[in-house]
Amino acid sequence: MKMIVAFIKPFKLEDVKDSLKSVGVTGLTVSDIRGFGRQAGHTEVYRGAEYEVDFLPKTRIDVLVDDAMVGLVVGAIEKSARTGSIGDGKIAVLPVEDIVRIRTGERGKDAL
Amino acid sequence: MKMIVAFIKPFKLEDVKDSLKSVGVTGLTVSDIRGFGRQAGHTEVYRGAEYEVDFLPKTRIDVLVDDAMVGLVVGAIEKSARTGSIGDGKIAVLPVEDIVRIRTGERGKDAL
Amino acid sequence: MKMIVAFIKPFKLEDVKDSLKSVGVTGLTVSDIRGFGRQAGHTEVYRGAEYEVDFLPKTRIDVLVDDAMVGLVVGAIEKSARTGSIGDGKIAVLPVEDIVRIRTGERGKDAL
Amino acid sequence: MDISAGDTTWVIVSTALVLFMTPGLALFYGGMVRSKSVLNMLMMNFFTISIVTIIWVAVGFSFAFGKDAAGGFIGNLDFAGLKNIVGDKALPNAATIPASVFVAFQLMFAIITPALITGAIAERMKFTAWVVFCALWSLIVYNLVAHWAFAPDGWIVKSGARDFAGGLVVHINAGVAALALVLVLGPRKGFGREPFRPHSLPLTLLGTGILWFGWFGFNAGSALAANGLAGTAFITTHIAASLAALGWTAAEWMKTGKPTTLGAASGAVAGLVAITPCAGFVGPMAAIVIGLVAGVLCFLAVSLKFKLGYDDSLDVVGVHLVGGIAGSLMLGIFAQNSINPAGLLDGEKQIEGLIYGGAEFFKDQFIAVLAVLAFSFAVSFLLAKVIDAVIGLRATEEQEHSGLDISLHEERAYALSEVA
Amino acid sequence: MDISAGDTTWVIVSTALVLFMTPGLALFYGGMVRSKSVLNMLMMNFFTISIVTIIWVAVGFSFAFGKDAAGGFIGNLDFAGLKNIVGDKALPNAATIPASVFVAFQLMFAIITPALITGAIAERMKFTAWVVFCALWSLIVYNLVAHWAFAPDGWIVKSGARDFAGGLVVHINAGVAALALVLVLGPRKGFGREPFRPHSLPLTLLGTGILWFGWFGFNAGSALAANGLAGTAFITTHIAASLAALGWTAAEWMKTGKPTTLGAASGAVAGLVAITPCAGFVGPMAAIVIGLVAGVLCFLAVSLKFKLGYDDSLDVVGVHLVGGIAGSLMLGIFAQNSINPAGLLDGEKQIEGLIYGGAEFFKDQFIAVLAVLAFSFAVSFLLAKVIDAVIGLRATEEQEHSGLDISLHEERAYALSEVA
Amino acid sequence: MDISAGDTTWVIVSTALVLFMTPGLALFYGGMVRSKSVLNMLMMNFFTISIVTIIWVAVGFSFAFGKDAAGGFIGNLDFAGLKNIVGDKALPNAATIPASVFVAFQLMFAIITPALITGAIAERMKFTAWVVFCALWSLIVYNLVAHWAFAPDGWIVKSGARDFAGGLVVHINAGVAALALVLVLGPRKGFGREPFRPHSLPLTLLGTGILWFGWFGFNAGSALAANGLAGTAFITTHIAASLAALGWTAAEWMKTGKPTTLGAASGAVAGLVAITPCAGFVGPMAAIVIGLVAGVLCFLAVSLKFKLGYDDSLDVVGVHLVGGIAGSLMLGIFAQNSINPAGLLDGEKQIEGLIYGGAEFFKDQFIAVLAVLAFSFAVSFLLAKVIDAVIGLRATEEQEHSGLDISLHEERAYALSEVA
Ligand SMILES: Nc1ncnc2c1ncn2[C@@H]1O[C@H](COP(=O)(O)OP(=O)(O)O)[C@@H](O)[C@H]1O
Ligand SMILES: Nc1ncnc2c1ncn2[C@@H]1O[C@H](COP(=O)(O)OP(=O)(O)O)[C@@H](O)[C@H]1O
Ligand SMILES: Nc1ncnc2c1ncn2[C@@H]1O[C@H](COP(=O)(O)OP(=O)(O)O)[C@@H](O)[C@H]1O
Repeated sequence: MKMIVAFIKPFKLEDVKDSLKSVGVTGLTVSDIRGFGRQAGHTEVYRGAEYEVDFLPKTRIDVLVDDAMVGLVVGAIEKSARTGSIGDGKIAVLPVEDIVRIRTGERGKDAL
Repeated sequence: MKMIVAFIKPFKLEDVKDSLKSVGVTGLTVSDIRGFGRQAGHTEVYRGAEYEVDFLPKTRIDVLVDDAMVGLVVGAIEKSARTGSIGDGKIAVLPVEDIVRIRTGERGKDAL
Repeated sequence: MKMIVAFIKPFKLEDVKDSLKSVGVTGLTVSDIRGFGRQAGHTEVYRGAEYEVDFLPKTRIDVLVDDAMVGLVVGAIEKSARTGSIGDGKIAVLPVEDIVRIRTGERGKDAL
Repeated sequence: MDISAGDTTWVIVSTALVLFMTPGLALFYGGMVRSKSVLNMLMMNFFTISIVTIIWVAVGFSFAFGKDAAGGFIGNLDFAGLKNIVGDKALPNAATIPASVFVAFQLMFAIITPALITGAIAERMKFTAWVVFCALWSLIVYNLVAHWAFAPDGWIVKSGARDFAGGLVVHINAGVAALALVLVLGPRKGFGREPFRPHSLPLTLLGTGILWFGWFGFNAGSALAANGLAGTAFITTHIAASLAALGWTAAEWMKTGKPTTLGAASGAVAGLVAITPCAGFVGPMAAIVIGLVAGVLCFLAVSLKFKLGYDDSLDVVGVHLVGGIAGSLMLGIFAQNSINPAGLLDGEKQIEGLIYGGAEFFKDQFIAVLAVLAFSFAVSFLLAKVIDAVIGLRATEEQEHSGLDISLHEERAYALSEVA
Repeated sequence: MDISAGDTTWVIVSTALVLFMTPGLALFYGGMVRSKSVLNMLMMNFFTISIVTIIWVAVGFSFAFGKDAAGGFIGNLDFAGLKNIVGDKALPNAATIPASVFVAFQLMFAIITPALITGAIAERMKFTAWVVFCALWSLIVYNLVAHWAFAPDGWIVKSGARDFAGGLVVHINAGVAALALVLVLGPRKGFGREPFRPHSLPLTLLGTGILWFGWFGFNAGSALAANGLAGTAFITTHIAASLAALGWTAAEWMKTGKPTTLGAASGAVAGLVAITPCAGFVGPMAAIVIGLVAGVLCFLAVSLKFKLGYDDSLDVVGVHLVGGIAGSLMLGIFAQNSINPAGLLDGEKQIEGLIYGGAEFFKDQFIAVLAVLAFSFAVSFLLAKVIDAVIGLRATEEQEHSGLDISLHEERAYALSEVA
Repeated sequence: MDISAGDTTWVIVSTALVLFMTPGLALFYGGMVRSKSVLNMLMMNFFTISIVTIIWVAVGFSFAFGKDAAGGFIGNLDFAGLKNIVGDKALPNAATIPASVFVAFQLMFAIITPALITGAIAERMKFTAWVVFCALWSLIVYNLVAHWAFAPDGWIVKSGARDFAGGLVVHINAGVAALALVLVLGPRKGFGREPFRPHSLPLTLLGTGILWFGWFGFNAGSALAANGLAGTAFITTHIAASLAALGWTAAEWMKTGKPTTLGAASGAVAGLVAITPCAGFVGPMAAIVIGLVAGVLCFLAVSLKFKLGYDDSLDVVGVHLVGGIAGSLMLGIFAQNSINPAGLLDGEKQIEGLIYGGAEFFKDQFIAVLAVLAFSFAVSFLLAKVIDAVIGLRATEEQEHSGLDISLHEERAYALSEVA
């Protein structure tokens, strides 16, 4: 099993969610993050003084998946989150040793 | 060492924390997330129009533990976070290669 | 490749970011978390009643790096996040199996 | 007497100020609840405006200020449907302002009184149950007590006791009703164990500011004219609020080592409550004492709920009931006839407090307090029991967990994240 | 007649209250947009104050209230640069208050009217385009319509139709202009698919409270004196707001099963809008009907935008246009000469609504509504088209995605996290 | 002269409006600090109300408005403990309103002046140190300067200089004290390197709205009567605020390419500050100039702190000191005797600005500005030094890092997460 962690542009979340649903993902978790990367931050003005703000608002998605699904899921995120412009973000695939469904105590694949 | 990641119902956090303390966990990290899963989202009404809101407020817990503790910790979360109704969430166990305590530079088990 | 996850004191973020930039890190992701640990929580007073608040505001940093960079990055965080007083936080190194840059579809090291 | 444009303006403005207190109160309370039930709190308050307004127009004003129908207990129906209140005519007890302005001014008091109760029942009461309770309570508790103590032919006024701007009618009345209601409703899940911390203290402080501002209309407006009495009521109101904030904060500073903003805010409100019955009958020095006593006393009173085990969520009992009683009794101690000669309606009894030799007046105040306590508690408790039996007072455990906003109103207060 | 200190005070206070409505409106709207564009919404409103003020001082007041220059259509330039308004002199149509107070009071109406439009164009309009539109619209739409219906020699007043406090001049005028503008501007990305949920309903409720409070100055202040008429306007205003909140909420409760705070807030505003033209011409019972009708009608009207496909973001059309038309026509139904004898300027026609036999008056109202609709729509549409052609009305897609706050103002509304 | 109900109402309402400004200011400032110290900011402001009120009642009013005790420098103790102010009697310098109303009105000025200072010391000052500073400063700085420039027998008034509503007494006085205090206090950790971004600009904009609204009471209320002068002061106040918002925003638009909401808000406040001394002595055209100059000038002034290295956190110096000086000197340029004939107390000197040939009057203004600058700076600096030596002015580094809310008040402003 894997945990797929993606950092994406916030306004792409709906698209990514729809696309993940369509490949059969039944659950995912989302959080608000700020990202620093190649995409230039923006300038903010405060009291006439300008400041470079390095961090941009981004969205993090964590999806637990069975090994068999990894390619599909990564592909789905890739396609639906892409705008082609800088700052689209990254997807990382992390190994997972076990998963438990709290409600039932099911483990591994069955927990998904 | 492992990192145990759990997605739980927000109002269960206090219980989970107490139960983790009681099995000897000395540290953990919590964040606000939104989850999508089998638990039906809710409807929200805005200006007379209804919208399905897929994401529900959930809480994420990250606990770094020594290998020996994994079973105990997973069990503690499982028990204390369970309500038995849909949406109770998941626990994932991720491998960790190293841990550092920033204050002292201790590594591995000692860092916990 | 690895994902380096660090829990640090919020006011240290700027220092850590600068120090990571200086060792060549080109991207990172930040989020607001609350941490429970050895550092005593604080008391809050509400309506004359006192409550122990266990959780303290902390900051989480996730950095995806190439294996070659791990030592450098962990060291940079360690140094820049350290105040020497309790509550400085932890760094964990997690294995990563693959990374994708969404914009280009590049994989692995090239995605960084 | 003719209509005075100056007096009319002052009472119209005061009316607007008192209306503004209800949103102010909603924010004051709203900031103190958890973010998952703040909209329910706001909604209970805003809805109270609508409910009470329709009742007031129909019969409420007439019950309260109609010619006495039975022993100083209730007014007759002469003004039902607000018959005959439009135009330049005045009513006898507010002889220099148009009747419509007096009706509107008193309506705002009728609105804010049940709104005060909402603080006690936060985060767990069914919205429908509140609507029903609020309507019935306004109809048969508020209107009657207002008649007793505000109408010139009400029994409390005739007894010689006084209530300048609502110590009995508003604060004791609402405070004891809140107590009755929470006894039936029961505590929130986790009461006494979890802190239930305020989700936004800046909102609460904003509400405090609006309340303080509006309270000038409440108290100084109750002079019903723009004159020295209004000036006195204004300045005693301000002094008591300031000193009570000081008193509360000092007390908690001593006890816990830290002065809190919530303490300062609560103290100010406690002072405003306590000075309400007194504002037009006492001078600045008495206002200092009243403020300080109210601040310290209410600070001590809010911890009672933990000891006695009733969940008065945002301390309506600790602040309004205790503050209202303290104020009404301190009026019995500090009132001075010379400050408000017109306060004397019948030439029989002097309005002189205990320290000026007015033992009689103090006794009258005491009796009035007891009467309002008993009546309001009994009827409120009964109403709560009946509503509980018929439709249920309380949200389900599931709804309480999810928060009342999403479960009762299908709304969320905040969407600060940029995603859904 | 001499200057009356009482009347002067009432109109000065009303002026301050109406000014306060614009920040109130900004918060009301600001709470409803997404957090990435709330500052832009606040900025459009605050800037409108500055823009309209300078125009008003230069020529606006003179266009609106100067001696009629051409067939009741526009005032002359006698007051350009606010010549001759300082001091204790009064103007003929507000004989008991200093001219400067009347100028300031009317200025606040001139400000809030274009500010109302901003709700329709939320989250996508170029800030510069708004500045230009607002200036031109104020100059050639607002000032003229104000002359028609507020100045004693305006053609609408002379025709026999009436607008007590701005049903035609403010609400229909702004509402139909909003419609014209969004037709040219086009919908937000995602309109009809994403909910665009309000980012802070407590902010919106705070705004509602301020609006309700300020509206007493708007409507009761329009009596221009502190008398029974002001009292009538005050209480009808309050009743209509309360009942409309009830009506809207009841309608949605029936339709969706849940009463919402946004519904209560929107309903209150709808009631305030509808009573605006009527406040000083009807009694409490008519106010109940007007409020209820407005609440239900506007609730139904706001869903139209989804059916017809124009993105009136925060329902300026559904609330102000529909509510304004409803109010102006209900004035034609419920007006009673006896309530406002001075409303009759020329001794020719009676101001009696349809149910009191005033078919003529109803017709006059109807014509006035149509005239304002046609004129304001046409000129607003044209203005929008021209500005779009010259400098472009709309922010880029990229700016819309990132939010207008950061892209147009280089600011972020909130920094709640402790880190950058 | 008799008490006028109209005038009394206007001044009572103004008093309430000016009181409301302090919570408004608290929110204006509170929105600009980081979320970890917002409660401390609110608390410093609310506490100032309590502290100043008790001092005012004790001796403050008497120092300021008691019969002159020594060369126009300080009042005597005739009114200590507010002796003899209750009832329908008026004081000679406000002959148509009850003394209690005048006392309350002036109290609100005494409150907001030290409150203004809190913006400069945000996020790092010990709360106890503020309490002590505020009390002493109110006692020996504010009360004296108020006597000089507001009491008819104060030396500044007698010198021929004028301060309509507090350019000298409020803004220069607070602004220069803020400068003195931050010089002793030192900058926040990270000053000049980190942006310290405002944690909630909507809060700041709300505060701006309340300030603008309340300022009408401040300036137009200072006419102490409801007449043409009040009308003039009202409209000049509004015009200056509007134009200064425009001026500031235009300047930053040119410099940085983006107009900000904080710029518009700060500009409005700068305009309100600058018009304060002038409001009742100038006409609308002068108000335009005063507003524009203040907006641009204060915009330029706020960047000084980065160059000169003092951490005036929320720009009290840049806005109130610079705006206050600009306003007081522009009064010397634009004042017109004809606008405020009653402004002339002794028949000796004309109040005519430079452009009307009043070189003498300009010189008097200049001297008054210098005197207030010198006195207030010196005493404030001394007070700061003494308090620093005795109890320490500054929170510890640890407390500053954690935020003053949790470390000094054991509270957190927000709990938006659903968990602890
Ligand atoms: N090495 C990294 N570790 C963690 N997160 C990263 C890393 N690099 C980029 N990110 C995340 O991805 C986002 C986009 O990255 P960026 O370099 O701006 O553009 P792109 O993904 O198009 O190369 C960043 O804002 C950050 O959240
Ligand atoms: N595959 C998944 N990956 C990541 N998070 C998930 C996944 N499935 C569920 N979750 C998280 O667990 C929560 C509960 O899941 P849900 O399917 O609703 O109920 P249950 O856990 O009872 O099966 C979700 O809201 C989401 O946060
Ligand atoms: N076992 C753990 N798992 C996850 N996070 C931890 C763990 N222990 C500590 N942390 C995080 O690190 C922070 C600091 O830990 P703490 O024990 O207080 O001090 P120190 O790091 O100096 O030993 C905590 O607030 C928490 O966020």
